[in-house]
Amino acid sequence: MAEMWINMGPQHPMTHGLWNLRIKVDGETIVDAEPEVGYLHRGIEKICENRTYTQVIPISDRLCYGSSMSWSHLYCLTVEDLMGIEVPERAEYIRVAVLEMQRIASHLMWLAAYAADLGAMIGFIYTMRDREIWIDLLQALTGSRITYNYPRIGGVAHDLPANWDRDALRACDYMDKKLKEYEDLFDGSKVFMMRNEGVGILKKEDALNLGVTGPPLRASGVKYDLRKDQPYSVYPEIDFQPCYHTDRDCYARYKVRMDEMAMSCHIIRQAIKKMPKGKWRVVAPRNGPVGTGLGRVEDPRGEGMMYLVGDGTDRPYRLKIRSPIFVTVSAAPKMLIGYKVADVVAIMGGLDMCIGETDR
Amino acid sequence: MVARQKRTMTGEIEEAPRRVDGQPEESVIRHLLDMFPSTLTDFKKVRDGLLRAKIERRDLYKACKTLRDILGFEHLSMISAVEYDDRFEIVYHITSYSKGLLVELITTTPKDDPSVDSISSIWGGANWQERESFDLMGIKFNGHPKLERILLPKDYVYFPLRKDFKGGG
Amino acid sequence: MNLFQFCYGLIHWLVDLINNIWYWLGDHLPWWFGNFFTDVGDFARSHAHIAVMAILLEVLIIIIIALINVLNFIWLDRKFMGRMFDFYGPYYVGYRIGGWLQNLADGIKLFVKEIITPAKADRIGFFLGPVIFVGSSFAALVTIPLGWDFYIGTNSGPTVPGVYPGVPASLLIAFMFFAIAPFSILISGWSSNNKYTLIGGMRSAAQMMSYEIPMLLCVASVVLLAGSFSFHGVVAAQHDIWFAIPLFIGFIVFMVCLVAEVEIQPFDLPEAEAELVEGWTTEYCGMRFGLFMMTSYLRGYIGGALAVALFLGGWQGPGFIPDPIWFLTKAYIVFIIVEWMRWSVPRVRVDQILNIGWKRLLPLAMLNLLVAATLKVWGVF
Amino acid sequence: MDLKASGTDPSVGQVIAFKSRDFLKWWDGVFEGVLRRSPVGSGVDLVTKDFFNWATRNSIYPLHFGIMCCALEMAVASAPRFDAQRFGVIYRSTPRQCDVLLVNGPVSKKLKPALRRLYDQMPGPKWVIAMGECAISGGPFYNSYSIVPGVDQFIPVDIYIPGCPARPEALIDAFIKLQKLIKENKKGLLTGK
Repeated sequence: MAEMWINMGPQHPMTHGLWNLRIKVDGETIVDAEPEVGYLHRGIEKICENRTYTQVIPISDRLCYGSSMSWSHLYCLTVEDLMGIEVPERAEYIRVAVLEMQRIASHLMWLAAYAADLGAMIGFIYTMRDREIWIDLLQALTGSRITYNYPRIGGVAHDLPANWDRDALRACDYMDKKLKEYEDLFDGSKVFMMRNEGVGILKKEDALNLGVTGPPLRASGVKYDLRKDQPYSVYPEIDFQPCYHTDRDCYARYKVRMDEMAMSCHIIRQAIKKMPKGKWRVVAPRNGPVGTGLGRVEDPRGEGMMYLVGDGTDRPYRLKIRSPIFVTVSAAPKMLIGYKVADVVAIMGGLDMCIGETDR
Repeated sequence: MVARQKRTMTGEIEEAPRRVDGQPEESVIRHLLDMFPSTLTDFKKVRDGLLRAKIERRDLYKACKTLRDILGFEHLSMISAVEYDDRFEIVYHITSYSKGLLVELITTTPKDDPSVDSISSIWGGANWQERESFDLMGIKFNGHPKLERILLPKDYVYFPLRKDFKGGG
Repeated sequence: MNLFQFCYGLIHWLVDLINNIWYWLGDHLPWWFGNFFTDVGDFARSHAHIAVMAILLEVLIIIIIALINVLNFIWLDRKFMGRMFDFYGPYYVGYRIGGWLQNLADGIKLFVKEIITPAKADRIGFFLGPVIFVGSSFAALVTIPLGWDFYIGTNSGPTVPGVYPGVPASLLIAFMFFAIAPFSILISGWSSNNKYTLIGGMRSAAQMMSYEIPMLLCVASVVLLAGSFSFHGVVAAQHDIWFAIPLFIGFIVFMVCLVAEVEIQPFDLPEAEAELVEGWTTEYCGMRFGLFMMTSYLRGYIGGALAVALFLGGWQGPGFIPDPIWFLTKAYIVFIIVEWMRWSVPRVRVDQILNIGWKRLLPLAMLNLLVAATLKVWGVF
Repeated sequence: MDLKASGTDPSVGQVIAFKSRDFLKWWDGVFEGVLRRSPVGSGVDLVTKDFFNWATRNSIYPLHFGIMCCALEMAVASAPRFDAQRFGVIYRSTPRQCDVLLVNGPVSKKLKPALRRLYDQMPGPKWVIAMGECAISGGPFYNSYSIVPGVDQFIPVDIYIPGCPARPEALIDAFIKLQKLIKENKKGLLTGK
């Protein structure tokens, strides 16, 4: 068969969102690849310039539908950096607990999509079932299932509801049990291992050069976690280890995320236990100063960054958002070339695409 | 980030082991100032782990090459283009994993000639970010392998993030 | 009384009933007109006419049973999947009978839908694909007997020792028709003029090539032990012990090959949903797609029936249960096990499936054949 | 015959195909269309109308097409907790086998032609559900430079689900509303009445 280009997207079960992967195949082997994004470009950076600082928070929620909490948190972090606001300690702990919950929910969402991609429908169903527990907790806290609008500039919107911490601890215990079950379900499956091991190898040098961050970077053997190495919020006071793996393939990415889920449960327990009493919010000024602010967090998908320029009014002058997946997906050809068409789903699924933040 | 600085100074936080020399910022500053004495200005340590410097655009490529090859900054985090009344600023956030540092390099271009050298041959991760800056802000990156629109349709004619574009938001 | 005798008797009774009219007309009309009706009656009473009609009736009965089974299978599949997945499966359509009407609704809806032929498709191939697929599957179906007396055949008299009733060499015919379907998949995949369907068709051809051989080797071992190419002979040879027990390796290999042949989950590469949108059915819509869907389950039914007949003792069981019911029960159990595998295992890759076929299953099938030959030489069977 | 108009040398296959189409046209004019317009057609419709309508409304296949936040809720709706499969809702990946186009997010100007094409590829009868504020009116991005404010600008929409994002219950409710809609607009297959 001669070489031919195949368009996978914008509507394709592999994409989990709106993007287009053009692959050139020789028979079943990929010889060239070219991702194409932008189908969900909403101009969020322009919209933010015409909103006040507070009004941007709901918009930043809609940046990434997989983990909206971490993006609104990142935005609040950036504005606090610009304004020089000190956040009450209780708010920081609440934020950490909630962020880790969001991370678990996001990784479960990823696992569901990944399992469905590989054909194991049962993985999709079980992970979606357990994701509901975390969604319920977040819903009890914020009243919404996906876009929470919970962090505020200078704290969080409101205090924890009654018995929420008890439920969160119970959910952690439940999750520990379920993680073992997933391990049996996936690691114990010969076919799953066949599909993952040795597929989509991304060398350490390539990963560094191409700007890959987050779990794919840590799966390539770089032990770098912003929560540990450039700590923000109260992460320095919490005992945890960044999860990494040296196999560099799809299985390593899967394993890193599984370990991160267990680690997140660990962090939630600590955050809830260490949470002090007190205020959960300070009132932020309406107008920001002239200057720049920089926020940097470890999103579930990688390094999320925001660069904010204030001009003294109540609106951001310029808000630049660094999306981890936008950079990571540009490294896709490096991983795809030389593998089979069927490996596209494993490799691209292993990156955890979230088009909302990619296209902005 | 007042709060965070205070906490790191008073709390019983262990410093990351790779930061034992205490002054990785100083060595970076010294090295860069030695290399580019005239074009590198306004060097400033904003807070622990964050440096800021301005560099003229003719030395940008060389400075980036120095940062990666000699000083060990492996990762280009972000390229942001900001439009001011009289100039464009292109801000490069460059990370060193081994030193735990973040350098903010700011390059200025005049309004009528928004172009800088492309650094996508140094960091492959810069490729798409430069395309994005070209797409939304209209900055031209000289020597970029494929400088065309990425987020917007190919036949779009405006640069929407410029301030004179009133098209929405 | 076997199925043919039953059909023959039924047709005979019907013909006699209607012949009353012809003969009455022949008696009461003038001869130049009435003789015609008498001739019609005589022709209708002739053995040739009744036998042909009886065979057609047999085919109709077998196909109706198969279609009811397909509806049951789809329902069972979805219900079983639902229970595995912590939900109900189809529930509200046909509420009283556990959502059984859902498949009927799906089928009727697909019947009502518009049928589109893509502008650049090869029209003849696009049309012939479903026809060959459905036709060959039904042709394979009608050779499989559901019981000692429940089959399509004509030899109604006492059988000669050593000659079994039913279609001669029915085993070979069944496998021949069963193996045609991948060609129709290739035809429809190519003529849809779509890259996904093309890849799906190619995969299907490759898969068939590599799995047909071990499967037929297993069948050969069964045939060797039974000494007959007829389903009746194979089942009769399992009177003492099921072939699944001495030929355990062969049974496993056969089941794996069967799953690959009917394209069920771990080996459903031609319609791999994640990478090839819907595989080779991507461009098909309306009832053509419905036929594909129905026939793929029908092939599941055929596969279960083949496994039961070849390895699991066919219809032999406790005497008080009628043969067909016993046979179908076993086929259902085989199908459920296949579905169980389907919903819990990820999909393998195309190079891996070929590896499994050529490097694992083929040697195992050879080994199995060796075992069968040894047993035969020792005189165990 | 438009064989010459196509410009290429017609193969045997094409000739037969064109002939079969012409035959169908002739058959329609001579027999089928006559029957359809006669009382026979309306009689058949009267008998089968309810049956076909029952089947159509009880078997809804939406297109597996995720755009933004609501796509997650679409996935959750088919997961155990909300379980849209009870109503016979199965997601198909190709537009050729779908009845419902579920637009669950903002439609950018880059996506607009692709979405319109997806809609055109679906066989009739087909329906469109606009899920979430973004699909209804553009939502929080209504005045953005790259968003089409509402999918009904270029595709006819049957059901609107408000919510940002709409909850899975709302999606299931929309399917039930769609069933009611189909039941109300009962049409015969032959006469179209």
